[in-house]
Amino acid sequence: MSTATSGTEEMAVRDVINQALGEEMERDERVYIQGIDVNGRGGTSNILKGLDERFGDERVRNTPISEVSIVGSALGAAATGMRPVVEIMYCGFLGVAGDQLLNQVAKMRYMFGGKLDLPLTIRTKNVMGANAAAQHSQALHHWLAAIPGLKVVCTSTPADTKGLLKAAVRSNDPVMVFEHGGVYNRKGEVPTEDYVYEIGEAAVERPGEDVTVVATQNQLWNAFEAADRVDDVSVEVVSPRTISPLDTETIAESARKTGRCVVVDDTPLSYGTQSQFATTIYENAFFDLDFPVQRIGVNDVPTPFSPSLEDEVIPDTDDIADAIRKLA
Amino acid sequence: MSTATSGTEEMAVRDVINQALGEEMERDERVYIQGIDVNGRGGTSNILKGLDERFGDERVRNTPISEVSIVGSALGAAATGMRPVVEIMYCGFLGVAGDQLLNQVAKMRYMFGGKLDLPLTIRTKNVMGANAAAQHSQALHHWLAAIPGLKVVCTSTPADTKGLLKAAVRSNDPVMVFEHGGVYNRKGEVPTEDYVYEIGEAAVERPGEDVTVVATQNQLWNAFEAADRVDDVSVEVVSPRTISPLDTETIAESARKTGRCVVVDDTPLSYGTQSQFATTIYENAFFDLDFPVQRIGVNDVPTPFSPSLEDEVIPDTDDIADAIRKLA
Amino acid sequence: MSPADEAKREIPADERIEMLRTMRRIREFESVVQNKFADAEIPGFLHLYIGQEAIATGVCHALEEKDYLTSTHRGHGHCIARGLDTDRMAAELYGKETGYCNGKGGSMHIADVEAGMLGANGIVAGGIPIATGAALSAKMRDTDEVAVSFFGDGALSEGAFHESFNQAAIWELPLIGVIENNQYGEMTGLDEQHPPSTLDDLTIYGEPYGVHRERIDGMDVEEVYRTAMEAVERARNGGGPTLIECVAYRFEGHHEGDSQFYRPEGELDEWKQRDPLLTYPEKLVDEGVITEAEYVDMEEGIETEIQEAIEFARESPLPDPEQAYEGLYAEGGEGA
Amino acid sequence: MSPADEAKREIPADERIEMLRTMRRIREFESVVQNKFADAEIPGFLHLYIGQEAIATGVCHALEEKDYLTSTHRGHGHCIARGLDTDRMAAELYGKETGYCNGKGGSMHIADVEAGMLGANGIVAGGIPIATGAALSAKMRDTDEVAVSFFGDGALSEGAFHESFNQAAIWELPLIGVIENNQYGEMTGLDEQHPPSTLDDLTIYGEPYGVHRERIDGMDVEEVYRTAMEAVERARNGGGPTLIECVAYRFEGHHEGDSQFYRPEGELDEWKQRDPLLTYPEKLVDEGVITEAEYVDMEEGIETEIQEAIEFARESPLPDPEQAYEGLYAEGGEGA
Ligand SMILES: Cc1ncc(C[n+]2csc(CCOP(=O)(O)OP(=O)(O)O)c2C)c(N)n1
Ligand SMILES: Cc1ncc(C[n+]2csc(CCOP(=O)(O)OP(=O)(O)O)c2C)c(N)n1
Ligand SMILES: [Mg+2]
Ligand SMILES: [Mg+2]
Repeated sequence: MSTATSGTEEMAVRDVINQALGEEMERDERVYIQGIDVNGRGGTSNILKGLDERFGDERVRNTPISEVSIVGSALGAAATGMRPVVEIMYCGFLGVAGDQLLNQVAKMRYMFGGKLDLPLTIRTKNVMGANAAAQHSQALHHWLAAIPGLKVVCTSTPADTKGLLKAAVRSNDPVMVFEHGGVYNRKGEVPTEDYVYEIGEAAVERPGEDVTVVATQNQLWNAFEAADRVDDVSVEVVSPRTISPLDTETIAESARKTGRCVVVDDTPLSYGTQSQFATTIYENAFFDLDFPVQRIGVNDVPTPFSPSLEDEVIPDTDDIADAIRKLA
Repeated sequence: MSTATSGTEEMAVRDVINQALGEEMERDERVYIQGIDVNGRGGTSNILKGLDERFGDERVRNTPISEVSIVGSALGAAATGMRPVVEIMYCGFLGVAGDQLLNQVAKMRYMFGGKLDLPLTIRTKNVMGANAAAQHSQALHHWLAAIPGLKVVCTSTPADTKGLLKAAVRSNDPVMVFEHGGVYNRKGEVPTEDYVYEIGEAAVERPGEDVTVVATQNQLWNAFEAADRVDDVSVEVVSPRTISPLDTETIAESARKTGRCVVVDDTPLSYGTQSQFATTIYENAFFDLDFPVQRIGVNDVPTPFSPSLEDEVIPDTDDIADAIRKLA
Repeated sequence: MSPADEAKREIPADERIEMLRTMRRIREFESVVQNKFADAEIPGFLHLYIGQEAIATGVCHALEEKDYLTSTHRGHGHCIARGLDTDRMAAELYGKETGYCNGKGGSMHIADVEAGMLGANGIVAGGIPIATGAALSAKMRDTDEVAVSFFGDGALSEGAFHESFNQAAIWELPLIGVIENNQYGEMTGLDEQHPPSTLDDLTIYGEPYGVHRERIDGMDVEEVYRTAMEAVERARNGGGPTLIECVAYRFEGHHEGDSQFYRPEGELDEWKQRDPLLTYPEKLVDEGVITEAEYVDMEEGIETEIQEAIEFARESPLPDPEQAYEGLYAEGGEGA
Repeated sequence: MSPADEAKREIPADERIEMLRTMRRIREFESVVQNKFADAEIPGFLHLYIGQEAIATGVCHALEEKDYLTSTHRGHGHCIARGLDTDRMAAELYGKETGYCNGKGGSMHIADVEAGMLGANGIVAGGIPIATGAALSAKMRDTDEVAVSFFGDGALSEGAFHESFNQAAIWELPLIGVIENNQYGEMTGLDEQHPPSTLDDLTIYGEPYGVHRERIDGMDVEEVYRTAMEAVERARNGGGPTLIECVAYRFEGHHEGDSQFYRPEGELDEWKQRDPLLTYPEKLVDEGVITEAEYVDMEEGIETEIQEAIEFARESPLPDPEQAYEGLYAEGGEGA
């Protein structure tokens, strides 16, 4: 991607999603949206507001409350000439469509000998820190990434939201797009030109020399803050962007340079993304590492409701800063 | 557990399951079985044969083909005084019951403030190497272990099958018992006395000095074979037994001793158990490791049908032996 | 008394007053927590039951202590009607240690298993299989307990409803499904979420299973009670599952914060004419069951109760952060 | 011709012969692969369609090239009836590179998307949502394509069936559900898996959705064809979904290796009286549509075809192991 000739504009993540989907729907009439309350309400976070009027009820389709059929029918539509963009309101509802995700969406192309394209985008959101309690407050990108056949991206900044969401919609493979409720109102500069980010490419969001922090979504913003705070340490912040397939090389390169790494994410410490990030680092930078990788995440409990408890379990800027200091 | 005074008897894994469940049903009349074709056929692998006649149709209940309701109704029964043992025929069907597993079974106790017991056992089987193709040929214990609130055990040998299955049935927490189709006919000595293995305890199945191999289920048997084969290297074989919560200490202790580790499992290399095992080792034996941990698993594809392809993707004894030699 | 007689019996005055009180307590609780939520005292989401009080009240009045229920994201009414204490409920909404779930659950997960209340549920239709299991357990343990599952019109589109009722019908379980048809699933009307064939009578969703079906006025607490009573007696006596549609209306937004853009003009006002907290006190006063003054007294008592409940919640401590790591698994136990 | 006329029309002799041929080809294919499986030439699982040939044949004969179908674990009949080549099918069963899925899918996942065949499916009811999506796509792309989903009686207990038909009914999609009632789900009879209310007519499972419903003899290929034809024409013309129950019987085990302990004595023999490959050739001979000699010729031709298909499969190479890592994702493509 080149943004050399392009201007930028400051936008919030939520507006970027609306704009990007609108542009993709204009670009290709096979692109349409289906999900609960996407029409009228504009989706669960009102992000799709106005797309119904622009594109009509056929292309912004309200479904019944039927996640199996929402996902499965989108798959069937993707297999036969459409390019659906599904909204699953909260990632916690993905379980209802568990079989369609695990056995149909993820495996169809492979089982059939690679003989069809499945241009299917499934948008959903991680929510943590909104006192939404265990079922609504989850981060589940690790759970979907554990299924071969699903590409999984995590959007974090306004600019990557545009590049990744557009890439997902244009991809001929099923892509799970995990947004995060905690970054919808984050603002940043977004190139005005049309662009996509390659699915499978991580980015060094902020270069540094002493410690690498690999972070996603709201933890990426916390990582920026932590990096500012520990101003005596030069911190390199890496955003994986795509969780599956993971960009091993970009992460490992940073790790080899700094020899000290923190990985932070909202998933559980056991079988969460952190263990995969850490393994990637250990394997590819083993002889350059000075210390074990510091993993920060949720310590293997569902998300409790009470603010005092939820604050305890979700990683924050302090946790990241402490880990950086411990290594530096 | 003490087996000092107890004799042993040679049994196949499949017979151990039948025996253990029969004993638990005799021991406690609240224990009952529900699932597809459990009555008559004796479950998908005919393992439950005869329990219907011993305990009647009420306690060996055939359900309709309704995994949501099979799991969900067992949860409701567990919450109100029964101790259900559910059979999900193939682990690939767990996705159908995705929500009940992710949001109900795993979270109920915690969300409710820890105020109820949920003595629920869910038996299912990993199947790999049976040319059963992508949907029937899966290993998914990593997928369930990624959900805090589910205890997950993997049975491998006749003796651990008895100890772990009985522990699951007697546990007051939901326990996912992953059996493996590839070990059902494996035989071994089983203590005749009544015993349970602690959920959360790994075991050194075979002590050694030079290289640690952490392996589950059919890969545990392959690991034994590989260890025999590389007879110039002293191999320590560790069986995690419980995948969640993982027994960090037993695994790390072995790693600290040998400084060289192989971890092998039927799950995918990305976000599979291997990354969690490896991370555990790196973190707890960092300064004792001579080389990176060798991870062996499925290289991030669904399981293909054709024997030539399936043989390629599933780890085997050669892969383990090669990894051991590489390290030794 | 046969079930039919039982259902037809004159409802004694004290029970009628009790039902009025329950409805009034729900209304008061909901109105007050609505304010406290607006004041940002209550964190998270809030789905209010205002307008639907007659349903929870009528159904729960037909239950005995030994029975079970499962609820939804809109669960406060079911809790109060089931007899849960408003102070511990309020404390739970405030995320306090003294709440029913020690602050771990919040509004969407209040439960009191001791009271047979198997939880609110944040997943649409998520509680139906659980209630089915309670009904199964009741039967297997050879009791005459019954299980009631409350759910919205929207839940009828989820596979979980169908799998559960199919299974309950095969096994003839003592399961009662209460469809609370409040005309909307979130911000979308019934007609976009259900085929035309269902709109006149949502219990048709239970037709395949051969379960007993009743469609009633969900704003008439006595009709709800009588219908539930029949269903409960039938279930207790081995007569199998029932599906009841209670036609009602949600007076507040789907959740607090909902702009309610989707309501046709006048619809809300029209339904409010039938507000059970308008019509039922009037009826009981008219019929001389209670005097106006007694009702005012009752209301005052309830206002005090709820005020005290809020005070209790406010003054209770937040849970100690370390408690976040407790309660996931049972302590001890063989093989635990 | 109106749909009703179309369905009532005399079926031309050549079409009747064609249907006979299709059924006979399915039977031959299944019988031969049954043997090859017993000889351990074919790996994995094998679920045979023997006894149900009239269903796939009659339904697929009513379809056009542009239409779609989804199938089940018992999918060979649907493939053949849809026009897939038996050699590439056999090769797929053998796990060979020349198979429809290059050996990646096997019996339970044969697909030929080019032919609108969206796959066998190892998950009970797993294909129904996919067919619903094909029907949606047909409608959104403004075509008159229709989608047929074949599934067993057992699939009616899965939530996926309900969610799909509910959605298809709301959206009036050109979806046709074909219930193949073969009296069993695995080793368990219908009456243990479905409530009594459904046993006389499984299409009652579609009653809530207001879809068209037909219950027919699944061993009579012409009845199947006529009924399917009506449903297809209706769907093409915007008349929405249909659910057809085809009553039939599975002559072989659930899968090869099944001991069939569960069959009541005599049941199989009784059903075999109605074997479409007994009755239909007889009928066509009786009616002078085909002579016995012609039928013998036809059979010989089919035997040769299937023998050659097996030879093709046997002689085809196994896929190169490295191919295991191909085909998961699309190559290239923007943002791929
Ligand atoms: C599986 C699932 N999908 C979607 C949601 C989001 N959601 C919460 S409440 C609701 C509407 C439910 O409608 P209804 O069942 O009629 O209950 P009501 O809110 O009207 O009481 C939806 C879609 C959810 N909680 N769970
Ligand atoms: C979700 C799921 N649960 C269970 C199974 C195991 N299974 C395979 S076929 C079958 C029976 C299906 O019965 P039916 O739908 O009547 O089809 P039939 O086999 O009779 O053709 C079952 C239970 C499965 N494949 N998928
Ligand atoms: Mg509603
Ligand atoms: Mg069947």
